[in-house]
Amino acid sequence: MQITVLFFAGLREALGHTAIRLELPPHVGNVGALRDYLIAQGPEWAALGSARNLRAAVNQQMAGFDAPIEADDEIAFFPPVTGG
Amino acid sequence: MQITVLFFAGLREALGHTAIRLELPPHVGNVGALRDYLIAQGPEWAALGSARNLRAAVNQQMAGFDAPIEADDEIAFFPPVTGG
Amino acid sequence: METFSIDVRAADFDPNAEIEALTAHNLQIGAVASFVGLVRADTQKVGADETDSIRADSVRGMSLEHYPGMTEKALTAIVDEARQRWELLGVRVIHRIGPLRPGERIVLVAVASSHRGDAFAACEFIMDYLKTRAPFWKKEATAQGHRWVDARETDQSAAQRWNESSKNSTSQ
Amino acid sequence: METFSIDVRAADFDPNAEIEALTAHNLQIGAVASFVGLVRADTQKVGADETDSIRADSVRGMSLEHYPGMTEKALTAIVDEARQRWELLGVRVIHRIGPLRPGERIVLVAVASSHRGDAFAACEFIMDYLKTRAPFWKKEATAQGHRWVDARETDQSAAQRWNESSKNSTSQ
Repeated sequence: MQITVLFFAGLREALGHTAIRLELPPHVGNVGALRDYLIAQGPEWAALGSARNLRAAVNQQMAGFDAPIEADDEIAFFPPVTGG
Repeated sequence: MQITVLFFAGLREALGHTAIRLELPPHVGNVGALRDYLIAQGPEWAALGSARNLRAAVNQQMAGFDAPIEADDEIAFFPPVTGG
Repeated sequence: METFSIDVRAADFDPNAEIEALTAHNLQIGAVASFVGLVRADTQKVGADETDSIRADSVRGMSLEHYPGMTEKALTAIVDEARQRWELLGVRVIHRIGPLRPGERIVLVAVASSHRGDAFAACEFIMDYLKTRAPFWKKEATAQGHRWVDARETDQSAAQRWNESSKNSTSQ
Repeated sequence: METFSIDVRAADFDPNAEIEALTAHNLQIGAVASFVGLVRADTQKVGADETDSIRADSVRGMSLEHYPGMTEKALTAIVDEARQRWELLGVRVIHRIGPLRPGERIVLVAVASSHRGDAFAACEFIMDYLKTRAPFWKKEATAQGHRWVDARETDQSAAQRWNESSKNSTSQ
């Protein structure tokens, strides 16, 4: 299935990507598995593994790593927020 | 000794006095005794006795009825405050 | 420059101008918590419905009496106590006296600090203490005549909790 | 009229105008609590002395990144939760994005209510949740270059306490 993955702030800079469109293998069923899948794609994804307190959102809602992923979902990874 | 006594808000209106200058007998040594002394002066002071939650200040500081009174003190009686 | 000042006056105030004066030239300030109290027309509706109709005895105006001299001492003491409890970079308190119409501003408390926790706590503390310790009295004008506003028990308990929790609420 | 609105934008805001729009034509409003967050130049002094000299790596500017779409959803959800917890008559939240200089305003939270207890609690709640749930990220510019601001543990604990105390803090 196709999904969109977004990256923000320091993680975005470290990866060099703002957004990617991805064809996801069937076994990648949740946010944590997506992170592991990306890290396994090569050293250019290492920042996803080394990020302290990595946070995620599914369809623009804060989500845990056990949150399921469905086709056409918009997944985002980012550091803890620092607004206000 | 001479003291000044001030009245505020509803109590001021009920008594018809804003301030009085008073020669205090020696046995009237604190705020509570001053209130009782005034009430004993006649029915025109009854509002001091019937006031709910009467508050007092000595020299512009909130004070309890056991606060001592000295010569030239400024004593004030008033209802609970309602500013803000 | 740190500024801590109070003002008791009949004239209205401009919250922006007061806050900007408080924060001018101090780049350590990261947080400004402020409170503005307004004259309400009424506290209760006619019925249980949600219409905006107000009671026949709704407030048409208000007059604020105070104890000149003591008022300023009391407000200054409240601000001083707030400065002892929290790390503050500026405080401005303005309280109006005299006649006021519904919708008009009564009071401003603005508190500047490096962090929002201190600013919020001090601002609410000052309001709670002002409500119970500063010698102001409100008299409302209604169609039925004038009435002195009764003190509220909730204001007493709001002030009381600062003795209980003390510094615990300063989480940052 | 009750107004509950959020705005995410680069442009500065006028706190007075926002608050007046919030309170206009609603004579039930007796309390407006507001918070303004500013860009600080620095969080630490050179030494323990009280001079105003600031560190060589003091902040010269800041840039705010956000997650368009999610930001608005997150802020709206936070305001909705505040409305469920307290009796509110209006809320205005503005958060700026893009480059900002020291001393500039970053965020406004203004809350109108009949009583100050609700206004204060909701204003602080919205700030605490915004700090931990709204997708904004700050990048500081210093003489040594740029750095992403680290999240603070104190912000997490400030947000956490609203789950513990729940409605207890609504004393009035």
